[in-house]
Amino acid sequence: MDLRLSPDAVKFRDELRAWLDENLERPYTEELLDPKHDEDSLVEVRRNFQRKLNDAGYLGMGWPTEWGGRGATAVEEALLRAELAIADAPQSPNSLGIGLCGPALIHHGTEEQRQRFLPAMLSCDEIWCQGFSEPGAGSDLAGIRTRAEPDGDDFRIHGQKVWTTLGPWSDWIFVLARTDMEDRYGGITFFLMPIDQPGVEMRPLKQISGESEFGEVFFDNALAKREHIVGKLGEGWRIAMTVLGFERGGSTLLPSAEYGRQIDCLVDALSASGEIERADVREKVGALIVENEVLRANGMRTLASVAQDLPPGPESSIDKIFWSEYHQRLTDTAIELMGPQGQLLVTSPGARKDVDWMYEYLWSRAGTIYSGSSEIQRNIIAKRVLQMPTK
Amino acid sequence: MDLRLSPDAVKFRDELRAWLDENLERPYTEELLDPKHDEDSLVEVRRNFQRKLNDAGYLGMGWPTEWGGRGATAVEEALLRAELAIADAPQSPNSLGIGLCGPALIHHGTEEQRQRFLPAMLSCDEIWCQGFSEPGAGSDLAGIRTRAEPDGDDFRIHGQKVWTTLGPWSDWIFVLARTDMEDRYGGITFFLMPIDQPGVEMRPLKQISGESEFGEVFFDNALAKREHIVGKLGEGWRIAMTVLGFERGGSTLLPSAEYGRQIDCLVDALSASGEIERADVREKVGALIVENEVLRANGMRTLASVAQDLPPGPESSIDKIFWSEYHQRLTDTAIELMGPQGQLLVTSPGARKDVDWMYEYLWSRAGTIYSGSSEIQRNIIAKRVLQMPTK
Amino acid sequence: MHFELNEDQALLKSSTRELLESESPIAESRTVMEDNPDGFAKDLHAQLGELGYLGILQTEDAGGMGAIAFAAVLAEMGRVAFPGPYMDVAVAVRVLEDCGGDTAAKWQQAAASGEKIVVLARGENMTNADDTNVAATFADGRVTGRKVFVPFGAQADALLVDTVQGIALVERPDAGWNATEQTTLDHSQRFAAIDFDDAGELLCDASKGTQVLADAARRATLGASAVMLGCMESALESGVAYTKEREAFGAPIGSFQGLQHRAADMLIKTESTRSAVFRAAWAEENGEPDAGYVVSVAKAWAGPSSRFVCGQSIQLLGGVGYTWEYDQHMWLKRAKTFESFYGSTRASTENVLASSTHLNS
Amino acid sequence: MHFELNEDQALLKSSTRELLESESPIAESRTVMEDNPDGFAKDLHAQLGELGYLGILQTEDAGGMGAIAFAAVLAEMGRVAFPGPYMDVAVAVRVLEDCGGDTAAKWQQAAASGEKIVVLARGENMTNADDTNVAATFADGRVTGRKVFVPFGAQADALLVDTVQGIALVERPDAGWNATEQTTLDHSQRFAAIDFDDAGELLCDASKGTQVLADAARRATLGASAVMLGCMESALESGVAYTKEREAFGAPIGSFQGLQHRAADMLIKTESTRSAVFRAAWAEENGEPDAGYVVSVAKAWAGPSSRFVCGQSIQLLGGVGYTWEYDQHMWLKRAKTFESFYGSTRASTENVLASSTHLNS
Repeated sequence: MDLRLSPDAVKFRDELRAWLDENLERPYTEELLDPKHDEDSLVEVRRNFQRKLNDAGYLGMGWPTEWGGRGATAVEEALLRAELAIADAPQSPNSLGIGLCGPALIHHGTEEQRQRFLPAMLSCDEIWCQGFSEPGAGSDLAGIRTRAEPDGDDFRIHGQKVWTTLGPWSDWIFVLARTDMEDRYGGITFFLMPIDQPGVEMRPLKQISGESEFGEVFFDNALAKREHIVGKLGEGWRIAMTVLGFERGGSTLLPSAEYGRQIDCLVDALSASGEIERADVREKVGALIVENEVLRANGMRTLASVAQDLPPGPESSIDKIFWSEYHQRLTDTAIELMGPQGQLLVTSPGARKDVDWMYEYLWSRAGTIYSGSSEIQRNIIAKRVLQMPTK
Repeated sequence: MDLRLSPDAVKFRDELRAWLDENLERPYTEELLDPKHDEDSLVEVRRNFQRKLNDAGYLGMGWPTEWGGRGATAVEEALLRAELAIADAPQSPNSLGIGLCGPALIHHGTEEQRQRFLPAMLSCDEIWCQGFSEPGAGSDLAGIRTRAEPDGDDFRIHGQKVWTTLGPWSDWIFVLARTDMEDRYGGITFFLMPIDQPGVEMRPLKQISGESEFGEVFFDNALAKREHIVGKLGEGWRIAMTVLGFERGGSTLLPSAEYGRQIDCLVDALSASGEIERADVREKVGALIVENEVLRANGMRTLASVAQDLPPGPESSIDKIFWSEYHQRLTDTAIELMGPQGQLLVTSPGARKDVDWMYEYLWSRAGTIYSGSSEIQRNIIAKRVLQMPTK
Repeated sequence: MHFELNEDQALLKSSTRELLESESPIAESRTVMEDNPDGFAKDLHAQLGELGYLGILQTEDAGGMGAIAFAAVLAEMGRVAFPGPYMDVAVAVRVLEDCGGDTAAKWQQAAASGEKIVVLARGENMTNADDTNVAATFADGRVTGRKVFVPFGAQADALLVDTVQGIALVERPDAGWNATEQTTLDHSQRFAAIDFDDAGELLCDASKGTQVLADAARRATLGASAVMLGCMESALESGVAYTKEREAFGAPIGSFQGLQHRAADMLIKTESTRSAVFRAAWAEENGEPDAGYVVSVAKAWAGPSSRFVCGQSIQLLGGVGYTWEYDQHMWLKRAKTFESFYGSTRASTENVLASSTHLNS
Repeated sequence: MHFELNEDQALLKSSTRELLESESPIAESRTVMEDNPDGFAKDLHAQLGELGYLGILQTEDAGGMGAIAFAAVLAEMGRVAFPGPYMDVAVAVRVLEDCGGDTAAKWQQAAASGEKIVVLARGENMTNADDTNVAATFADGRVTGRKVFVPFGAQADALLVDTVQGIALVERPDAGWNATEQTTLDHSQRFAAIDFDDAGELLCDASKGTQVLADAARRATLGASAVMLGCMESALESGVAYTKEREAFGAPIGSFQGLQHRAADMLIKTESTRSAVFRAAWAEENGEPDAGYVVSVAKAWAGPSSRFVCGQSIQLLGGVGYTWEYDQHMWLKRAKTFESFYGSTRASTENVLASSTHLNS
């Protein structure tokens, strides 16, 4: 066992911290609270910070250097995300492009596609959104029904996608669509499509938080050019699975870092009110910290396994269930402990200004649903890990 | 709504309390701790107290008076059981006889059977055990495989029964056995059998508490006489279901009364140690009380429904899941709060002597398994109450 | 013993459901929340007054219908996440009656009829809703101090202010309240912090006021528990209904045992809450000595239980459960907000422990 | 970064499993519990000494193998609910080394070799195992006082007694200890209350002793967490194995989603405990500044988690899970008892909170 960071990793983290001290003007929650901002200008804040990160070499961590990436290790990527969360830095508006579409192009795209798309992705000149999930398919990605009909050399797309992050601000979308209605896995193709064209309609989808970070997109005879197919026809499922697998290491330290920051802010609030002196409050906060440290330990273990290039074990389903369900408990308990003040919207006078607790509380309800619901993850554990029988 | 006890019920309860003051020599837990006792003499303590109850007219509460019962209301029966629990009175060694077999005879037996069996049941001269559950059938009573083969006018029984309460001290057993292997429900017959005969072997089955209150019984060509069949051939399933339904009202107030006593004893222990002053301890004890009061409210509601002769609703599955899972939380938390002392066997020097916490802790693990496991009860709720679809 | 509503109460319950279904179904609750600056429909509030709903907690002689009716009505309102100060006004009406005197009587009539909005202004602690210490004072005909999280305080025509000297009535000044909106998770539940330096009138002194306010708090605790019960009912019903329609992996998702057992747990919590709430309502209505105890039991139980049921209702729906368009969030937000007010889970649990002297049944 | 055991540790783990499978499988643990008046097999304890297991926590120079090896061995022991004072003696051996001096060295050798049983006698509070206040004294060559819940105290050849003056060694008097057996849920874990009025020798003074005992307590906390991990492993494995064989309603019960999701939860708890325990073991072994913090995290987590997993293992088996014959109760009892000792869940949680100064990673 060795859980210590390598000297290189420590150096990387220390440089990053110094860079953040210098370059992050203020926490994103403060940006949110600045009355000068609206939804559009907040996206610009995020875009601008992404450009700064890119200029400093902190973007496309896993991409090869020839494409503007850093060729960084999984540990470095994990540290980057954790430190950004601790600093409450603006989140990238292009994370799905860089995390999923970029790797798809690097591994499966043509030279032309790479040259055309990768630089503008990193620089955030073009924002990408994801067209994987569908309203009818839920957690079953192979069940998608969006179809691509041949139109000369090209294709015409018909269907609907949901959970489209930052759709209204996106320029391009990468889409899984059926080029064969019969072949469940082999009939899916990976397309790149511009959003500003006839037949593509982006609709903001209001979430329970009242925001519309996610949207829906409707395709009605939208054009997908043959030159914008990634890989071959029918390879879309395989490519999607591969690039989703690349995500394995980078997020290992993120949840515990993010929740750790939230716990810190909770402790601040309870110290200010004096409630932290009560034994019952201490016990509840202590239990939250314990659970977050176990989450961190799980993350360290997964990261170690990625760093060693070990084959994936049960950890991705365990980690997903753990962080998503824990975040519900954390926000639920935090709000309860903060009393009436804890109920206030972050914009309300008298509210704590360091965490948008109401948003976090509501957002935590999505965590157990997207990217494979808790139910699906438990099925995976029971069947693949514990090898329990099917009827 | 009216949750107040009727004047008659209040009178019944007050008389009962006065009678208990007079006639219960000491709590059963004290009997348990008396070194003069062994397993046999403890059964005698229980038998003797049952005789006292019977002499005072507190046994066979729901039986008609012509058979020595009281013809009492469901409310009175529920009050009796609750008061006995609060007083920590010795439990009847014949409760399944009186609760299940007696009603079966009264409603479905012959005059000869009633005269032969009912008086000795109430007087506890003959102890009865139940032969319903089987190792292979679990929660599925219609799945029993013990078979009754014709032998002249009579039958020969082959098979095995489990969860046989007080088997080693019993004189008679009432048994469900198959007289028809094909007819799932209509092939089951209700037999009465003496235990002291060739072909009946009682084996104590050691439980995780180290005790053997339950046993197994093996039938190998044991004789079941035709005159000891209750009802007709093939009516066993229907009779069993009917008498199990009689149980509906009597136990409604029992769990909350019993657990209420346990909570009282917990509060005593925590008051003695001073731990009750801690806010975290208070919060946990308070939550235990809240939950027990909700259990009590559920019980009152069920009892009110029985008292009104309303058709059964979802309450029996709800109540079963609630009390059994709550008892696990209660004992788990109580032991934790009592610290090292809470870990002591009741017989150990320095242990609290009012509750046998270790026994209760372990016994609580059985509650979610017997009489229809928590899983079965949830299936029932989902299917019968919520009418959720089957695949 | 019987647990069912009596004929009058059952009729009230069904007519309330009809009224809300026609005048204010949950879609309307959403519209009010989004578009109505007051956070409630004034017309409908006035209608509730005309129909006698606002006077429900008054003594029988004054036209009240009792705590069981109150709980039954509020459970119906919870079902549609009904927005507005109904409960707060109903409680205040009874406080006015309990205070007595001409001014109180005048306002009692105005509030019960729905003409005027009158609510209590009690808490002063931003981080503890159960803190009953007050610093606000009444002196020389003026009320001074600061109250926080006054429900629909900004919309009120008069406030019943808990002061060191007793309960004082303050009418809205011509210039309006010196109010700061306090927006919570449940957007339709309006709160305000209000700074007082206004003319007022003492309705009853502190020695009497303490009991009057304790009674009011107990009734509000009961009412909030009933609202949460209603939220749970709807969340359970609509969640389960969805699982019967929605298909995945070739079968309705409601046929999967994982969701079936979850739904069973939701039913257990919901029905147990019903038992606890109506046991408490019965005790309150009949002046049972343990009314405070069983009311606190109901609230301490309803809080976490309603969060569970309403949260799991979102989970049953999956992705669409997370959208504004579906109703699940309305119930979750109401439940979560109500848990912290009108007797928090912690305060209710403490009250249970404090009132339990070895729990003899 | 890597999380796997190194070659030596992995070899130790597999040879420990082989040793226990051949010499002391769980059936043997049951036999010892039922029939052995000492509660453990002395021969096997001596064998553990010969094989170097008892000296595992000594410094490397003295032949120790480190905290990771210690945790790996104890997890194996947890798997078979291994009875006996192994962990307590291993911790005491290190205390003797840390105290230093001739007497300590002599006893260190005797305890590490398995010839003598030496354990710590610390607690004096019947209702709080984490109370470190001591009243026992050492004066004029005698130790007086009362210690409770001394693990295998009645079986010990010498006790290391925490006194106001420091750590004193008391050899078993010729007349035997003045001991009262304290029988707990876990029958195989023997405890005794011991009254001292015996000749003793001070091994180290209080100023040094405080640190030595704090180190010992931390190691015992780690060890207990590892034992609980082992219990969970076995409870999960045997519970899931049963669901694959047992049929009901025409299918193996393991095919029902309700049990599948339960088993998944058991796996999550078990694997998370593994992460926490070995993270803590690594920190302890490497003298990381946060070792006390992460050790407490592991224990605070392992307690409730092991109760859940071991309890649900009984539930997976149904009726037979409630019988003495099946092994499930062995793990549940060990886990439940260990939760209250060697740093209770509460004390561990408090320690986590106290050591967490805003948790910078």
